[in-house]
Amino acid sequence: MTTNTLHSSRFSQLYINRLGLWLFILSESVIFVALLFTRFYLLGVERAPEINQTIGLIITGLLLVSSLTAYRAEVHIAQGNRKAFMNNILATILLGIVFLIGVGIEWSEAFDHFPPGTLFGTVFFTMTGMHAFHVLTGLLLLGLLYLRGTQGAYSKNDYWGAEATIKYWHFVDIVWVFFYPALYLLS
Amino acid sequence: MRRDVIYGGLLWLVLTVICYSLISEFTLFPLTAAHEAETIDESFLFLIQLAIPVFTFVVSVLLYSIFRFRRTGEKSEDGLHIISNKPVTWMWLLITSGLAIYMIIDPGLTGFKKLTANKNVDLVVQVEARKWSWSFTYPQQGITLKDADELILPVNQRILFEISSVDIIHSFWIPAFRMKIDAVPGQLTFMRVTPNIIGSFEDDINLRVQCAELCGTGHSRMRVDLRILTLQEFETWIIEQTTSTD
Amino acid sequence: MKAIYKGIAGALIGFVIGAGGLSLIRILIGLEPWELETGIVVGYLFALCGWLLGVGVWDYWGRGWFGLPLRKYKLTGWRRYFSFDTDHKVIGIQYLFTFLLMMLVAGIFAMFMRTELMDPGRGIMDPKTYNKLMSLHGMFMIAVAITIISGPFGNYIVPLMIGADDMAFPRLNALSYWLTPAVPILLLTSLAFQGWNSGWTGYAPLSVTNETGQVFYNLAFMTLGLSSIVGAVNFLTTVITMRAPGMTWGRLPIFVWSILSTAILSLLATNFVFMVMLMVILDRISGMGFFNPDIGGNPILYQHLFWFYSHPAVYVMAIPGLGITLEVITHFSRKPLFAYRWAVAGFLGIVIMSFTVWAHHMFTSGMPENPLPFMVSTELISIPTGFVFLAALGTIWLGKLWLKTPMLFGLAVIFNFLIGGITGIFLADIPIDLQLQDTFWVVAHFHYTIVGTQIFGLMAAIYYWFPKLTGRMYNERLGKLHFWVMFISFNTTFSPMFWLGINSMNRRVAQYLPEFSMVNTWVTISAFVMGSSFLIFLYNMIYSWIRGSKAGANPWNARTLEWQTSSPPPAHNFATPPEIIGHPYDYGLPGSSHAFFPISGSSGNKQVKD
Amino acid sequence: MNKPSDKKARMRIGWVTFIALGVLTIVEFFISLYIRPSTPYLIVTAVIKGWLIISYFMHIAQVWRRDKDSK
Repeated sequence: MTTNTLHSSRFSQLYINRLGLWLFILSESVIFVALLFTRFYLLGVERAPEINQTIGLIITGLLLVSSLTAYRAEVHIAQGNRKAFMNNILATILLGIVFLIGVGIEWSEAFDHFPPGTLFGTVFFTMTGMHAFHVLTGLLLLGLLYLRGTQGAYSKNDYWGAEATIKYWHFVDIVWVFFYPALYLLS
Repeated sequence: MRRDVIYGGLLWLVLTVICYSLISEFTLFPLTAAHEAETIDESFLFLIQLAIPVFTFVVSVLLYSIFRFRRTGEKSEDGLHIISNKPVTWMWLLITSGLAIYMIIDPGLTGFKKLTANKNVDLVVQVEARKWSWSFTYPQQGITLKDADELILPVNQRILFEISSVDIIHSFWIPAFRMKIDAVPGQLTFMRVTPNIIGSFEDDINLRVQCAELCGTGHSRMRVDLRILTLQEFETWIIEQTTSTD
Repeated sequence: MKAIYKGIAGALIGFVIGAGGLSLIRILIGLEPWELETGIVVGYLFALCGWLLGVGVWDYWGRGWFGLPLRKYKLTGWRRYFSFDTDHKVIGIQYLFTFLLMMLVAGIFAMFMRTELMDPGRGIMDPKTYNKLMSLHGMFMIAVAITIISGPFGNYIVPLMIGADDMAFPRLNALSYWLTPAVPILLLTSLAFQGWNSGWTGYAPLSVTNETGQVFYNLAFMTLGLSSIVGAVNFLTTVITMRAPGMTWGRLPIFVWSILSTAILSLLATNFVFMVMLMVILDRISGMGFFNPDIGGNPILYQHLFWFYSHPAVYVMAIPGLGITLEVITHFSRKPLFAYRWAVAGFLGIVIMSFTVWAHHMFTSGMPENPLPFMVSTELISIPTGFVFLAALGTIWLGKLWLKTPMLFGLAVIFNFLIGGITGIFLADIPIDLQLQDTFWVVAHFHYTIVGTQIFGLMAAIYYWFPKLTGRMYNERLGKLHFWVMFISFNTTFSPMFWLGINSMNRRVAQYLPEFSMVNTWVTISAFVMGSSFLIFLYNMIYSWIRGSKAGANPWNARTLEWQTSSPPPAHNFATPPEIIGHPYDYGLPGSSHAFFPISGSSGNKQVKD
Repeated sequence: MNKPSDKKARMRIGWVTFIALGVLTIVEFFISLYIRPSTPYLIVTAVIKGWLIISYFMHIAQVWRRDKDSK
């Protein structure tokens, strides 16, 4: 995040950055805990039977694959293999975009079955919306990463920006790991 | 050092005695009009009695230290190098935990049990709150008072209030009963109480129904009088109501 | 000032982009082009981003995201305080001024409220205006209370105390400050949209059904939350990683521990309130129904989520005040902090337990959940709180009390917090709470804990560190005068409220029964005296800052690190990085030292004068 | 840390984690189809999946392995 030089710390800047990022992720996860709490408080373990299982499974798979490509990107840049890094980032971005399109299709269907004016709709749209918003910010960050990559930034000794973005992307995936069963599978 | 403990202890004793005599001198609580209210006042008084020694202890340590250990003049001088004191800290832990647990059990759990134990009901009153008025329904007698200006209750009857709201959250509070419960839209809340005196708002301001949850512009005036009648008077009143509505 | 102009321009452009883009989308999908509250929310989101980018995020930071060279401005003097400066000392001063100003404004609101309450009927305003004013006072003061110690002194003092040259993330630090001006601006702008009347708690469904001004409250709370999360990440990382060599956890000054505890609470709880505020906004603008009982929503849900943040937030307010109190009491008793480990355990115990007590605000809410566990946990939290009293009382006992103004404020905190704590026990007891909830007892209780602990602690901090911040000494005589006026009038203002509470005067009312008018008149007069005591304070601060005598590096002869450097400290805090060799509070131990400053290149150690 | 064999091992970790996550997702799906009540099982699988991502994709262990870089 920041690259100031510090002379009084016994820790490397990389370590400090990592700790800060983890704390931020911890704090951010609270939003999703609150949403899960809301979901169970209002609905118990009920779910709408009309929910589209096929789309749910497909977008879950997409996000999972994107996590793998993100992971591969990080391994490649740690080895200094920039070309493979860029390709994997690009794949991650594309998968993320397809995920968002999938959510869009799911939303347009959900509007017919349980619009935001119903209880399940309220919970469903807020949870998927909050998650999609994080996917969107993740995509913007990945886009920036790609842009900086084309400018020749990041090497095997200095790829904190890539590492942070990829960690954030994994975090978004974890959220979906909990949201997917909470919205689609519970009964 | 031992002398300081003795003098400090004496100060504590004196302050405690003063405080106890003060609370026995004054009427602490306003009018009570229900059995439950007496239970609550008992817990209240008991907690005050428990709190007094704690309060006077801290105050006497503060006062004694300020007067006895103050530095005079500007000369810099350090106190004793006391980092901690095992017996004192463990005693402190023991006493504070003991007090806390005692408080949980005695006025807390027992008081709660006393309030909720009796589930018998003689009379049901449905209370409906709206911005900014109260409506009362006596379902057994078939009487509804919309936007009432008075709540009428019989004495020595166990009453169950079923409270609901049509718009936002209000709170049904009768100070002389020492109880309140929110009126929440979309659900029913309950309050059980047995009035034990006869009286009305003109006799004492605590005999009133007051909204206690901020509900907008009319919140401060969302209030109706309470009148507690004898059972005969109450039945007469019921008959009057049923005949007048026919 | 240029940064602020750019920030305002950025905010305006952002608003136009956000609101305009929204209108465009609405036209494209065939809706009315403009809907007030949606426009405000989306426009504000972009305006906030524009403001931050304009004020300095773009020049100092954002350009790097696109591979452009950063722009750094070398400003000097007062101009630094109006810019996106990353020096933690500048940010501390910025926080201090912003929030003192907010406190002043909120205090004026309180004076208006008390004037209205002089009269049982209609006084100077109608109930509607009163409700808005009361809500404004509440939310302003909550924002102040959450930030006013950890913002200014956490930023200024903590890096000094742990021997670091700055915070771990200086730019994030500046970001967390520059988020905060949006809070008072939003809250005051709400007045242009009929204000909001749901108090600082903003309970749904009132907050879903009332005027548009409500949205500004929700947005302000979210912005404040964002700022405190960013701050918390920064504090935690700083304290964990930036401690000077030898500064073990056991040697950390107690004030640092209190800020650390606060940061943990902010980090883990704040996003609950962020989410619940968002839910209210969604209910209002998009027809969702979290709190709408007609479709199965539940108003109680609001209270659960809200208090899951807001009760820990109470400790976010109180713990730094207690930390300062212990710090000041130790230095002015010239005696080691008694039972240091217990005090630390007290803070951490409060942190852990504060996540288990939230529903004690809801004993009368009609919640279906069993209230008893919350009564138990609330009464149990008095045990770790008691450790703080143990530390304070153990420290002053047998000490050499130097009764300067900071010490007086510190001792007053003990007294006030004692009353606040004991009266809280009554509220934790369910049967008694059935009577006291929503009465003036609650008002008195939380003013004793927040004002009596935190604002008195703040005053102790300001007087204590004034020489460090300014290099000059305040006027002791005026300081003591301020203390006595404030302490006495504070108690005469709030202690009668306990009587009002027992005698059934409920809170948040503009009009009340005439039986309470005499006590209320007395309270109002006391409140005015208390308010005017701040004039003494302001005069003392301003005059001493300009004309005060030079204070020197260590006027209190204190041992902690911030006093071992010049006043005010140089750009990187210490001429040479310190090494920690002893406990910060070893008063009365001959030959002991907290830190020494090895001179680089030479083997000799320069002993710090103790 | 940057040896080629190291790279192979890290890639393998990535694939194994990915496959494990995929399998668990399928398992979740079938739990929801055939087992009532499914909630406790789903919580367990979700927690396992989350833990897999945190520890193998995000390397949480780095936080408590304080490697000071020698500069």
